[in-house]
Amino acid sequence: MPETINPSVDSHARVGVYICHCGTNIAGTVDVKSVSEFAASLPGVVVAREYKYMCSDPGQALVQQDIHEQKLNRIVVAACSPLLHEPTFRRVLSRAGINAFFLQMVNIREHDSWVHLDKGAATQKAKDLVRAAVRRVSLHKPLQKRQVPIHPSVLVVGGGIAGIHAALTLADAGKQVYLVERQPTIGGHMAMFDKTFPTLDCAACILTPKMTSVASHPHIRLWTYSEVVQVEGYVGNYKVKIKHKPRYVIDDLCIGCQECIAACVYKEGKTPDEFNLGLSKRKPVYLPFPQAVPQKVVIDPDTCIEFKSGKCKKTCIEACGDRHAIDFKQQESVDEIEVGTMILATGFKTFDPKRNPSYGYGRHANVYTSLEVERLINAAGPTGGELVLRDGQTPKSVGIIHCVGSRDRNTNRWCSKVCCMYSLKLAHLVRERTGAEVFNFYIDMRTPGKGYEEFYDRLLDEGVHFIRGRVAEVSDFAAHPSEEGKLVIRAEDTLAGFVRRIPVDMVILAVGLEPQADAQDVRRMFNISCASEGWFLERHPKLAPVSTFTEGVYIAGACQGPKDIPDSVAQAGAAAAEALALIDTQFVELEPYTASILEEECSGCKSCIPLCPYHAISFSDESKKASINEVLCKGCGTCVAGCPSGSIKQNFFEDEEIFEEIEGVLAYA
Amino acid sequence: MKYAYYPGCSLKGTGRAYEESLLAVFQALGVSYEELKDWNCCGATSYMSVDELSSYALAARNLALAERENMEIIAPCAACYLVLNKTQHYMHDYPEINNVVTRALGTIGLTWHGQTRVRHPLEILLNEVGVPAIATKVKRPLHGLKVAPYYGCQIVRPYSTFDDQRNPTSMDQLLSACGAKVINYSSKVQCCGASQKGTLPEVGLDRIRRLLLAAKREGAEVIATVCPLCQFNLECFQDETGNAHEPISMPVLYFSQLIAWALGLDAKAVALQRCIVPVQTLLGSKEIVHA
Amino acid sequence: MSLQRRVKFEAETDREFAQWIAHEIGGEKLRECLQCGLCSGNCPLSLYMDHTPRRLMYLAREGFKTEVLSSLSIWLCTSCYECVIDCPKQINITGMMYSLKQRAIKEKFYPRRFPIPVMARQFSRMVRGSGRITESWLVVQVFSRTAIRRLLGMGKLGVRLLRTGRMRLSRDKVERRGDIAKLMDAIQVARKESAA
Amino acid sequence: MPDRPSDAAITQQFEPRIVAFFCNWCTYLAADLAGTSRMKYPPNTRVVRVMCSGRVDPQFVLDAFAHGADGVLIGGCHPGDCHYQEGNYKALRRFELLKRLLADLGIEKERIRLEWISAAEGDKVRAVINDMVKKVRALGPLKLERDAKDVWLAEVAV
Repeated sequence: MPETINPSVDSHARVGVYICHCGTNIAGTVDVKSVSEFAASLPGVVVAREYKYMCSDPGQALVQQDIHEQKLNRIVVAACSPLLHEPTFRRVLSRAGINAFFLQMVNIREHDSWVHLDKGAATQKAKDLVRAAVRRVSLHKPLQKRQVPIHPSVLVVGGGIAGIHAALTLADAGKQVYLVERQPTIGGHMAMFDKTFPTLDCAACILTPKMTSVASHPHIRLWTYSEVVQVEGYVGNYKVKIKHKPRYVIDDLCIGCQECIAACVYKEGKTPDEFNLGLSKRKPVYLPFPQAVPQKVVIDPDTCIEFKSGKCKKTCIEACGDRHAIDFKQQESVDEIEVGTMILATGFKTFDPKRNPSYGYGRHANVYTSLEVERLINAAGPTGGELVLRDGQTPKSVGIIHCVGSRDRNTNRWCSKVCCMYSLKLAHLVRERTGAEVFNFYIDMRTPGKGYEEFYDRLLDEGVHFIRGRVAEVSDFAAHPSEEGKLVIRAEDTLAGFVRRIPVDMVILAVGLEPQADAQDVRRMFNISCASEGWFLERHPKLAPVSTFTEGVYIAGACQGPKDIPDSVAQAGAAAAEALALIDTQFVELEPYTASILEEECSGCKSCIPLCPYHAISFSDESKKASINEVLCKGCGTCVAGCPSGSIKQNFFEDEEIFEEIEGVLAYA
Repeated sequence: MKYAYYPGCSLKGTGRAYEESLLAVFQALGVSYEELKDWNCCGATSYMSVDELSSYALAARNLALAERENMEIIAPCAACYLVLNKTQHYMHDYPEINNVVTRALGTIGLTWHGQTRVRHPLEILLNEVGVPAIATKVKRPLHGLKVAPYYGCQIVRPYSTFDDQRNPTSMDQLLSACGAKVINYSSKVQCCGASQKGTLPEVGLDRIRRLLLAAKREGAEVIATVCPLCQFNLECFQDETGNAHEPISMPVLYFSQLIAWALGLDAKAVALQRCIVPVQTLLGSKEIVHA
Repeated sequence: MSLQRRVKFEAETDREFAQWIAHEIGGEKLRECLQCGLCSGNCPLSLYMDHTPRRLMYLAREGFKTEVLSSLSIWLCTSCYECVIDCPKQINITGMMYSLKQRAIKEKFYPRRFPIPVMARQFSRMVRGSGRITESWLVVQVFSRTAIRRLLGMGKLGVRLLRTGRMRLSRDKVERRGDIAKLMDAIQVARKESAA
Repeated sequence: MPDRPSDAAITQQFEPRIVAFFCNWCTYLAADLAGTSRMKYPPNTRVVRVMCSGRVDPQFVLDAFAHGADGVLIGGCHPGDCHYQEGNYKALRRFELLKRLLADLGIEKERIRLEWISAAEGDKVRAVINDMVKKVRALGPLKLERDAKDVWLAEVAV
C-alpha cells in the first residue's frame, strides 16, 4: 500500500535517516542498502544514508553536516539498542544546534540482525521499524533535560572486605560515608578466615588494619547491628531509613574492656557462638571476636537472664561501674539520612550441605564445611588453631570434596569460583598442622589468577592426592576391615576409570557460594535487578560491571556473583570511583519524560491521583482540576494511560506518537 | 473409591505371600479393590531391553483396561509400579511412542488417555488409610521387633511421588505404627541386584550379601520388603552367600505380612508358612515376652 | 603377552552411532555430560563394569561403537536409577542403557549363550504366548539354553519353593491371548512403517 | 529453531504480525540480552518501547488490532519488581478488563498476551515469542467484521 502522510504529522518535518552497518553485525543480516533506499522513499525524508559505523566520529560528523546543509530538523538512527547510543546521537543533535529530542533510535541490531537468520525477513522488519520511527519522529516536541544537584554523601551497605574498601576509598576522597552492617562487627567472611590464598598471608593481619581505620575515619559514620529499612528518592537525592537494633550497650560509653563478660553470672558460655559457627559457646554478653570493630559488646536478650526473668544479679552492670555503658532499656532506633549515591556490598552465604544428604553432613560428626574448618585452624578460633576431630583426636587422613552445591542442576548450576583455590589452601594447612594424608576430590581444577596455578603446583609437590571425580557418598559402612570406624568416601577415579573407596577420619565439604537469603528483598528495596540465580545484575557484564540499571546505585563484591578477595576489592574500588565520578559532576540530568495535565480537558474525576506511586498528582479544590508536580514525577506514564478524558500527556511518549509508531510498523502491504 | 488391584506375575508365584497378606490387610482396613480383569504382564525390565515399544504397549493395555473401568491401579510389585508409571510418563513426553502405542491399542479396541493413576500399597496405606487409623487397629503389637525396612530402587526412583528418593520413610511410619523398632540404614534404597543373581551369579550374590550385612550390622532381626524380586533375592540365596564367608540367616518378610500379623489376622493372611527362613518363633517370642 | 595397537584413528570412530545415541531416549543430554563420574560412584554394579557408566557415555558420545556395544556394563545395569537422580546434568542414564541394550541385541553384540539377552528373548516369547510370566518356567527355559548345570544345582531351592507353595507348575495365562498377539503384531507393523 | 520454514513453505504459511509493547527497564532489556546472546526467534514481532507497562493504554492494543496486527504482546517487570513500584500491577488490572472486551468482540485469547520478563530473562523473550507466533499462526489472520473495525477506529481516533 502507498505511503500516506498522517495529517497530524508536522508537514515541516525534514527527516534524515541513518542506517548503521555496525561492521557486519547489522549489515551481515540486514540489507542496509535497500533499507536506506526504502527510507529515502518515505514522506518527509530528505536524506537517507547507510554507513559502516554511525557511532564513529566520521559517522557523527555525517549527521551533523547533513543537519546544516540539508536543514534537517528530525533525525532517525537505525543502529543498536537506544540504551547504548541514544545519548551519543542526542549530543550530535545538540552540537548541530537542534533540540536533542528530535531524535528517534531504531533498534535493528539486538532486536533484529542478531536474533534472526532469514535475511529477507530481517530486512523487512528493519524497514517496518524505520517507517514507524520516521512517522513518529515528526511528532517529537523540543524538550529539555532537568538538572538536579547530587548530594555528595554515600551510603555503603555491607561491612565485608568489599564494603570496607569502598567506604575507605570514598572517605579518603573526602566524601561523607555511611557504612551499614547487619552484624555487631564489620569484617564479613574474610574476618573468619585463617590464611588467604595463594600468598598464605594471615587474613586478620591484612584485614584488621582496614577495619580499625574505618572505625576511626573522620568521614565514615559506622553503623553496625543496623539494617536499611527504606529507600526513597532518585539518583543524587536518595532518602534512606536505617534501623539500629538495640545492643543494650551504649556505643559511646562502652570502651570494650570486656569486664562485663568476665563478670557475667554465667561462668561458662551456653549459647552456640555465631562467629565460630556453633563450634564454641558464648555468654549472653559477648564480643563477636577479639578484633571486632567496633570494640563494643552486645547483649543477647534471648539468653540473658535479666531479659528472661528480670531477676539477674546484674553483675555486668557492677563490673561496668561508673561507665554506665549497659542499658537494658535500650530501644530500637531509626536514623534517616540523605545520600546521592549508594554502593551495595551485601556479600554471599555458603551452601547448606544438608541439602545433599549423600555427604552425611549433620549425620556424621566429622563431616565439616570448609568455613567451619577455617574457624578450627584459626588461631583465634574455638580450638586455638588446632585441627582436631570432635573427640579431640588429630585426624590422620582428610578428604576434601570440591563442588558441594556447585555445578549441579539439582542445587546450583554455577561454578563458585573460589572453592578450588580455598580447597588447595585448606589442603596445605591441614598437612602443615597435622601431617595427615589429604585427598582432594575435584571435577575440574580451576586455578586462573595470578600465582594460583603456581600454588597448585606447590600442593602437588607437597604430596596431596588429587582424585578426579565427583564424590557419590560419604558413609560409615565398612566394606573392608581397613574401613572399620572410618568415614568412607566413594567416588569414581575418572582418570583411572574405576570406583575407589577411600577411608578418612575427617571430611571437608568445599561448599559453594549462594546469594544472601534476603537478596530479593534487598534488591527490591534498592530497585535493582537480579540475574535468575539471584545475584545482583550489573548494567553490562563487561563495560559496566559495577553499575546497575538504577542510576546512582552500584554493586561490589560477591553480591554480584562468586568472587575471591582480590576481585572483591578491585570491584569495591571501581564502585567507589564510579560514585565519585558522579558526585563530582555535582548535578544529574533527568530524562524529561514527565507527564502533565491539560487543564482545559481535565474533567476533575481524580482517577489519576491513586495511580501515582510518588504522590506527584494533586487536586485543586477551587479549579476542580488535577495537576502534576514535575519534580516528583518519574515519568512512568501510568496516569496517562489511566486518564478517562485523555487529558494527561507524557513528554516523548505522547499518545499520538505511539499511535503513529504502531500504525507505522503495521503499515506494510 | 474402588481400586484396580494389579498383582503382576510374581505375586501369583514366588510372591504369593505378598498378595495373600496385602489383600487381607486391605480388607481389614477397608480398602476396597478388585483384581484388574484380564490383566497382562507389565512388560517388565528385562522386556525393555529387547523391545521397548512392545513393553509400553503391554503396560498401556493394563492402563487402558483400568481407565475403561475408570479406576486407579494399585501395583504392589516394584517392577510393575515402575513400568506402568514409566509408560504413563513416556506416553506423555514422547509423541512418537504415544502414536505407535495408541494405534496398536486401537487394534484391540482400547484407548489410552493417561487418566489412570498408578499407586503403590505403601502410599495407599499412608495417605488414604493413614497411620493413626492403622495404629488404632493394632491387636498384636510387634513390641520393639527390630525391623530393617528395605525399599530397593524402583519404588522410589525415579517416579515416586509419595516418598523421598534418597531417604524414604513411608514403610518406617507404617511399621512403627505396628510397634516395630525401625532401623535406619543407608543401604535401604540400594539395588538388590535384580535378575543378576540368575544371569551373573557372583554379581548378584555380592549385592545380596552386602545388603544382608548392612541390615545385620544395624542389629536388624527382620528385613521388610516391598518388592517380590527383592524378597526372593534376599531370602532364597542366604546360604549361597555363605560360600566364601560365614552364612547369614535373616528372615525377610513383606511389609504387608508384618502389618497383617500386627493387626492380629489369621495365619493364612500372615502367610508365614511361605517363608524359607523361619520367623514364626521370633514373632511368637515377641508376643509372649510382652503379652 | 602380546602387544596390540592402542592408538585410535578418527576413521575408526562411528559418527552415525554418535548421532544415533544423541537422538535416542536417554541420549538427548549426553553432550552436556561433564564426566564427573557421580553416576559410576553411585552405581551399585559399577564395581564389576569393564567401562564405568561415565566412560561408557563418553565413548558413546565420541562414536566408539564397538567398545560401547561389546561392553559388559550395559548388561550389568539393573535400572535402579541411582545414577539418574543425582546426575548434576540430569541425564537419563538408565534410559540410555536401555537404548544401548536394544542396539546391542539388534546387532548381535554379545557373547554366545550370554544369559541376559536370552532371558530377555524367552521372556518376550512367553509374554506373547500367554500374556503373563510363570517364573518357574522362565527360569527353566533360560538356563536350559545357557547353563544347564546351574539349573541342576538349583534343585534344593526348587524343592523349598515347592514346599512353601511358591513354585507354580501350571502356566498362568491371559483370557484374551488373541489380543496380546494382535497388540504385538500391531507394534511390529507400526515399527516397520516408521522405519520406512 | 529456524526463523521461517523453507521459502517453498512460506507461500502457503501465514506469517502473523505481532506488535509488542516492552517496558524500558525489564522486558526491553531482556530483548536486548536475547540479542547480545544471539538467541534466535521468528521475525514476526515489532517492539514499541514504553517506559513502563503501566503506560500501555488499552487504546494502543485496539489501535494495533484495528490496523492489522494479528497479536499483541505486552512485557513488563515481574510483580514487585516494577521500576516505578507498581505500574505493572496497573497494567495487569487493565489487561484483565481488556481481555474481556476482546473476548466479547470475538478475538481469540491467544492473540493478546501479558508476560512478566525480567532484564535477565533473555531466553524467556525467545520462548514467549516462539510460542506466541506458533499459536497465532495456528489461528490464522485476525478477521474483523467491518463495523467492529470502524467502531474501534472511531474509538481510538484522537
